[in-house]
Amino acid sequence: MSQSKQQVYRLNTGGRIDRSRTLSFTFNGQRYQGHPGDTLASALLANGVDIVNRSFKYSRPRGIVAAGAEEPNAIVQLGSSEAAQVPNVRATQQALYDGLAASSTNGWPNVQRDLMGLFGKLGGQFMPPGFYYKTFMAPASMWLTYEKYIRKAAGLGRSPMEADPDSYDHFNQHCDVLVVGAGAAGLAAALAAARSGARVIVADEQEEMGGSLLASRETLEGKPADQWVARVLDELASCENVTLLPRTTANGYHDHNFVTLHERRTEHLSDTAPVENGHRQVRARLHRVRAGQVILCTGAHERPLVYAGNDVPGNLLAGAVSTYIRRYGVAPGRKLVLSTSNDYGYRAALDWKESGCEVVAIVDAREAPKGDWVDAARAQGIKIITGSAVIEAKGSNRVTAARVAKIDIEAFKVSGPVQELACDTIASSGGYSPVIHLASHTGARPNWRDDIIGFVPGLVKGVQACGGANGCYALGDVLAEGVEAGIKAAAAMGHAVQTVTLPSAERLQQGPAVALFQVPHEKPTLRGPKQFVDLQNDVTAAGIELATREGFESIEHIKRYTAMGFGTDQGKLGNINGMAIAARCLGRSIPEVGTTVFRPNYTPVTFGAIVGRHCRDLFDPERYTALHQWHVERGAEFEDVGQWKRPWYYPEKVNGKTETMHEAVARECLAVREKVGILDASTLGKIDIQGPDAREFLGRVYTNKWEKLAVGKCRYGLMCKDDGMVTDDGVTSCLAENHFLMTTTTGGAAAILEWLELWHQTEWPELDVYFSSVTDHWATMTITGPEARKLLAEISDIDLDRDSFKFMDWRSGKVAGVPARVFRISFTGELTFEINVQANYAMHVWQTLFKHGEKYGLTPYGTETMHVLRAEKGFIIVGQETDGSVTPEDLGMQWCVGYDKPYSWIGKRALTRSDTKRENRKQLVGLRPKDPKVILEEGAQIVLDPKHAIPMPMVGHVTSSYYSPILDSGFALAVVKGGHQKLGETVYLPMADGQTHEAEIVSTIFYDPKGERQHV
Amino acid sequence: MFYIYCPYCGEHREEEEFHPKGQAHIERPKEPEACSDEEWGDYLFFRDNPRGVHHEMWVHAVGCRKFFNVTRHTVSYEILETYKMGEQPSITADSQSQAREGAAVSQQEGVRA
Amino acid sequence: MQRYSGFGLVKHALSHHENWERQWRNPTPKKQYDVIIVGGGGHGLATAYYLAKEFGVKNVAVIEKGWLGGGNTARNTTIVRSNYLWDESAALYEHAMKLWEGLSQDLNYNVMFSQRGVLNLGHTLQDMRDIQRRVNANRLNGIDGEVLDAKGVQELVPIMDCSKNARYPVMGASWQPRAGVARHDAVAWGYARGADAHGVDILQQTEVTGFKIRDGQIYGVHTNRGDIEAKTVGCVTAGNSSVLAKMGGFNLPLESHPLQALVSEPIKPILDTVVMSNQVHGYISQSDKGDLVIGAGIDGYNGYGQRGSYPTVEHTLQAIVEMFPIFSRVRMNRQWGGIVDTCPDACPIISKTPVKGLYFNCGWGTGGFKATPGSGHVFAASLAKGEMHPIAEPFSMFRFHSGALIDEHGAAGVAH
Amino acid sequence: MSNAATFDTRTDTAIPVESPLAYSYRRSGAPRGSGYRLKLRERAMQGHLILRGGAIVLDEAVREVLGISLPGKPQALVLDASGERSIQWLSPDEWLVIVPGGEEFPLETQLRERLGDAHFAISDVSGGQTVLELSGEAARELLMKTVIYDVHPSNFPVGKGVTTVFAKATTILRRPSEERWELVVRRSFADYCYRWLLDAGSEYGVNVEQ
Repeated sequence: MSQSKQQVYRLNTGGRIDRSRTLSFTFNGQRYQGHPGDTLASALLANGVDIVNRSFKYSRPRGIVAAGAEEPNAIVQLGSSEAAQVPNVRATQQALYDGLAASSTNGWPNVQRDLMGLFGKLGGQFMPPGFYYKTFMAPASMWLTYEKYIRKAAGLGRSPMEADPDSYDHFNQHCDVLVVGAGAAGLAAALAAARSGARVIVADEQEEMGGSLLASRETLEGKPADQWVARVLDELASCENVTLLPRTTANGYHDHNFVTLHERRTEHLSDTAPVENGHRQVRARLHRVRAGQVILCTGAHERPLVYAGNDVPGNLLAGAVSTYIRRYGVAPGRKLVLSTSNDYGYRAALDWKESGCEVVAIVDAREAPKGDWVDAARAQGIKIITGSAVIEAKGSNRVTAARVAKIDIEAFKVSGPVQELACDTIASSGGYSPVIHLASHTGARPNWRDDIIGFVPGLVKGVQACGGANGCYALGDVLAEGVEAGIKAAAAMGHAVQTVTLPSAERLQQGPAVALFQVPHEKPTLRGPKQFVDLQNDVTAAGIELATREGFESIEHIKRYTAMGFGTDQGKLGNINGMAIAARCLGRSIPEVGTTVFRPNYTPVTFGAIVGRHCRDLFDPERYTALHQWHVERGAEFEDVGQWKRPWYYPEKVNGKTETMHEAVARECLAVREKVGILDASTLGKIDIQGPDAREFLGRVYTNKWEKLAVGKCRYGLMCKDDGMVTDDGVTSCLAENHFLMTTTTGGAAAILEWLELWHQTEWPELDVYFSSVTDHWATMTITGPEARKLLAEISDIDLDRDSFKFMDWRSGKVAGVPARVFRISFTGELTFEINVQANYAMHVWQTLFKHGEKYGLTPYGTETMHVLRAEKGFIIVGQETDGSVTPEDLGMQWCVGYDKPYSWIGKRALTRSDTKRENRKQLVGLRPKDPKVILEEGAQIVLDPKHAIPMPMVGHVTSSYYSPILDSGFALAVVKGGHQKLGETVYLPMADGQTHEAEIVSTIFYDPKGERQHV
Repeated sequence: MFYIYCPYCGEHREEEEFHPKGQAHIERPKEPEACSDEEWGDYLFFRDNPRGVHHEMWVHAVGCRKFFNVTRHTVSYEILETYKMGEQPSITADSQSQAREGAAVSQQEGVRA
Repeated sequence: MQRYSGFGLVKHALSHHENWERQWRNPTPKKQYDVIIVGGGGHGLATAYYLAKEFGVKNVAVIEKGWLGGGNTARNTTIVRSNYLWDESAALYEHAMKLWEGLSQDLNYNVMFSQRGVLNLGHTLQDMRDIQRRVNANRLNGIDGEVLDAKGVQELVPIMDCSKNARYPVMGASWQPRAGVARHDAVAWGYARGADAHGVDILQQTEVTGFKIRDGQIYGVHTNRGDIEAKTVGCVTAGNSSVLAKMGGFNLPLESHPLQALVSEPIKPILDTVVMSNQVHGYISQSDKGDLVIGAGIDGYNGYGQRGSYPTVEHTLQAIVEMFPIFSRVRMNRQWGGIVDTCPDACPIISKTPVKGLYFNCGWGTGGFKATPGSGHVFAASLAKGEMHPIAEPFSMFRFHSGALIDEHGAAGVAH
Repeated sequence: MSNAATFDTRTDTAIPVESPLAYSYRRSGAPRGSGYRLKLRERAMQGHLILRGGAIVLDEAVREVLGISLPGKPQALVLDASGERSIQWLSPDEWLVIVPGGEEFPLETQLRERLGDAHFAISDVSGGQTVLELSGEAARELLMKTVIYDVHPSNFPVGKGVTTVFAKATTILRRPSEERWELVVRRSFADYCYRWLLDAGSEYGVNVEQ
């Protein structure tokens, strides 16, 4: 198979890519080719693309460093159209697909010729950590201007400017055993657990399961390790009790073994989800997993060494070099120098050599390395320079040479002459850091282990870590740990385990590693060339040293002062090195300096995936009454009340013009006052209360008295909390001696039912009473106005005579042929019947009312008109006239307070506290604007002296204010300090437009003060 | 996210089915009128709010609608026990510190074990 | 104290940054101080700073059990505003706002107070009534602000969905131009450096394990580094206030709850203002680094674990994507939690206690950061004089006995 | 007979009724077709009663009147031989009875007579909720997207029913037979639930039987 010419670094053989197919993609507008099986990163490397980005602070050229989630540099913008843009995609985790379009996130005018880089070069030394705390302070007024330019320079990719065409969803998963990571440890654990019959989920973040075994030079049972992987995956896939989730990252470990898995279902196919069977696929799925047991097999991240110029493109992790060669068939250079502190790093040199490229030298920090891989390197004739390290990489856009010298780790100095080795690639290995992120999400502190030079996870109950995640690296041991963990987890869930025979792994001899983090340079750290610790955030060893000099001694301070670990890689590469450097500067040990805390997410998660289906039309339920269709067809505007959609008003077309709200409401109000209106009141909460102690219970939760309410009667009730503040109100009817129907406010329905249960279950279990919600069972239609009786009489068999069916009575009978309970209560002050029928009949009854109502001028009205009409009568709305700081007495509703009830009902005691009996409390009053044309603003503040300087003493505010069509004037309800004693006084309302309105304090009842109309 | 054993349903359920309702075992004074303002304020507002073992009330709101009590550690979030309304906890801060000395390990209700 | 300036920076660069001084000392505790502040967060450090600088009390120790600024100071979403409803809270937060406006210069430390404005959205008629009530009150209290309609909101934030298609369409907003964000860590560090320069001893890694009380009067504290004496002790320990109060032998009307926040990956500038919504329940701003900084609500249970439950994060992001559908493909980087001590009326406690000489400043709930300078200033004044500063007076813990609560729930129902 | 009011809210069949999904069908349609892996059907207009009381008080009466024994164990659902009538445990003192439409009032009356002065409560909620029946090979997956409760057969055998979270609403989820799941949803949330199920189920293909 001939190679595409551009793929200069592509090897002819090897790797898990399909060379028979070619994929075309663009990067920064340039067209390239790759193969199925490539990541974007491997394809870029194959094409010899050295610079993938510019660093954000110093604008230095940056290349690919790693091959996985720890990659700090190769952060790209993806997307071939505006809506498909994805910011900050890690090229090492993005599978290549045909047509992929990516670009660098920084660099101006482009990454190759970047002008900001010049600024970084010149200005770099003026930007130590925290420099912005020390500058840009003068003049104070300029900060927003300075900041504008700081903001422009920051940020990585960009947000799309169009709405997302894709959809996302959630799976609520439950399992006995969740295995995170399907490398050697994970597969072994999963196999053991699966054979026990336990419900197992295996999640792995990569395109293929198998982890490091997919590119390992080690064998299992004498065969390439990936053969074992394939066999195990076959078996797992055939188990009904096992769910395999590739391309799925465990991003958050939460309390009680709740784990979020982010499954990327289509991102390897295209930038928007493809359509299948006429349905656009789900782009990503979040699995919300509740696991009995969790096994973390998340492996380990290799630590780079920190040396001067370690950010120049061509510096890679040793393990990444191996991965690119063995898994992707790419040797990302020609001449390699390896700098290592341990045996594992040697594999990169061996792989490099075997791929046919030149290994210039292995530079080993140890004086006398020995082990099988060291021997293999020697046998291959590779030059090994011991007791030394690469102290500096030369080159600007690509490595040109490595400066190598003897070093004294203990004394932190270069101890021998420097030699310069020409090369284009430097691989480094400082050992491994177990991936402990998930385990620390719930606050478990990791533990430092000197023997492995790394932190291992601190674990809570129900979680195990094994393999690399547990600091165990020898393949045979890893497999054994995995099986053991799988058996233990399954057993904990009550599943007995079948035998699992482990494949035989090679036993390799390895020499001990040396703890090397920052490599000394000839110059002191503050004076030498930059040694990068956190590549994404441009944090250097000098920066950390400076921070410690300035008194930032805790690792959390150092992180925050330097921004180390705050990038999108969350310091996966740099944090341990940074801690080690801080420890060196402070003369402490690494565990003394402390660990940083990892937080979810392990890798970034698309907002959309977290949102799932809870967006657009499904963001929040819309609750409808049984009459919703009618309202829609009638052209109603709706008001959101809690989750309910309630008709707000019904604009009509008059002379071809649609009424404004003001016009519609005026018409609706007059219809009620003069003829008859109808309101869909179905949303009111309704609670069925039964039991011999129901009446006693009502007496305790309502402020007023209930002992004498007779069957067939209704009563208004007010509810307080035990702090004496009004919380709900409504009418409760006595259906039978032991049976009541309570109504609540629309918004309060659920809370009040829970409130009643709370008191019954916790304080008064001895009371025999039950509560059930019947809100949705009944549809409630309120017909109100002088013609209401005539209208109802036409379609009801109930005796509506004013003397037999009195105000505050209820009766049952038929309305429009449907069994109905009719309540003669009024929220408008007019003659009113509230018709309740089973909701399935509501539409029939409503339409029948209209059939008969036309001649009476039956007019549907919405919540706005309802509010005007009730305000004309001085009826309160809980939540509008009250705000949690208002007592029944403040409302002037002493008539609704049973001061002498035997039981100290909820709220009573609080009414006599020193503040609640204070005289000057804000009290509900009516306000009549001096100019009747003025409609005061709701929320307008009330003052007594409008000429007072700011701050002006305020004595209250307008709670409700409307134009009253029947009075042809504005009117308002308000709370005013000591208002009940101020009737007739004038108050002032200074407004934003400079006007000050005058109003007189009046009674809250503006219309029909004697209340005659509701009794007719 | 918690996994809470509802003592009435006899099962562990997801936290989303429950609502926390504050400190458990707060009793309304039997004779409110005999309380001073201070006593009444204490009942209404003042709470233990411990850092450690805490007894709190929850309601299985999307479920059996029953209120019940939970003994939970407010730092580790480990649920030590759940018990019905009207019952007393078997694990308290005192018993926990004694148990720790005796190296006893309590059962965690939050994780099926 | 080494003064900071652009010129100084150049000078230091030329000497390879080898001559920067420590920003604060690491002193050995003295046996006795005039005032001890327990808690080295923003509020505590601000208290110490103003005590030493403005009220002449220089023999002061700040005792911090961990690292300074490591609690909620380091974990909040940095919003600063003063448009509170009630006179009492408006006075307190506006007092803070005025101090914010000169803080960088006062401290010679750039706290990056960025007055990019805060929008509080209204989605229902009641929201709009509340907004009008609050803005009217603010205006008469001398606090800037205006009521915007949906069109006005759209003009300010073109990327927000202000259409009628939204589940809860935006009806309008309150807009406080002077409000904004600040750099949280810098606030703690700037106050620490300033306090230290005025002679305050900042004692990190020092944990108070008890109070020394005799005849109802405090005279010192026990710590893991020995006893330290002082006749005036101010506790400013946010989430841990109840634990400290217990040591003093009393309870507080507090519950400590987890409050979560999260950030996206850094993206190019796209959102200039701070946007908050009660109804859909989320708030968002963009940091100078490019992260979208997003606040979630508090979890309903008590928790000192500095983490909350996942559904809270889900609900918050649902709200954000509801308001900003274009952010669906932006990715969430990190989440974290703080411990907020919440009062039943959503207002703080700045108060004397049943123990003479022992003062508490706590109960800030979700709103503490924005008050930092004001809180520190009035608390310092109170500690110095032994009498509560008039702005602090209404925030006594004893209001929960009298019933004189200052209920900000209506105006501040969303965590922020 | 307890001192409570009873009220037959049904009337003759000539009067038109609208099920809770009536609006939803008009608004969102009712997809039909072949190749679907999900079947959705509203079982509307049944009789729903909430039964409150102690198990000991209610058990005998229920058995006598309804011919099924009151499930005493949490989460239990029992059906009569025809599968038309069921009782489900909702809480230690609360059960949901679902019977063919029209039977609920006679049933309530008989139970009240049988229970006499005992302390109990019966509430008719027939108009307030409806049953969505879900079947098809993808039913369980759809439920995993929808409810937070574990619907794996090992945890959710036939004869179980729970009250749990449905997206942002609540539901009573029951499994009356191997193939069928039932979601009891409140009337005012029914449209939301319906739209959710159509949306979440679209990748499997949904067939709505009206």
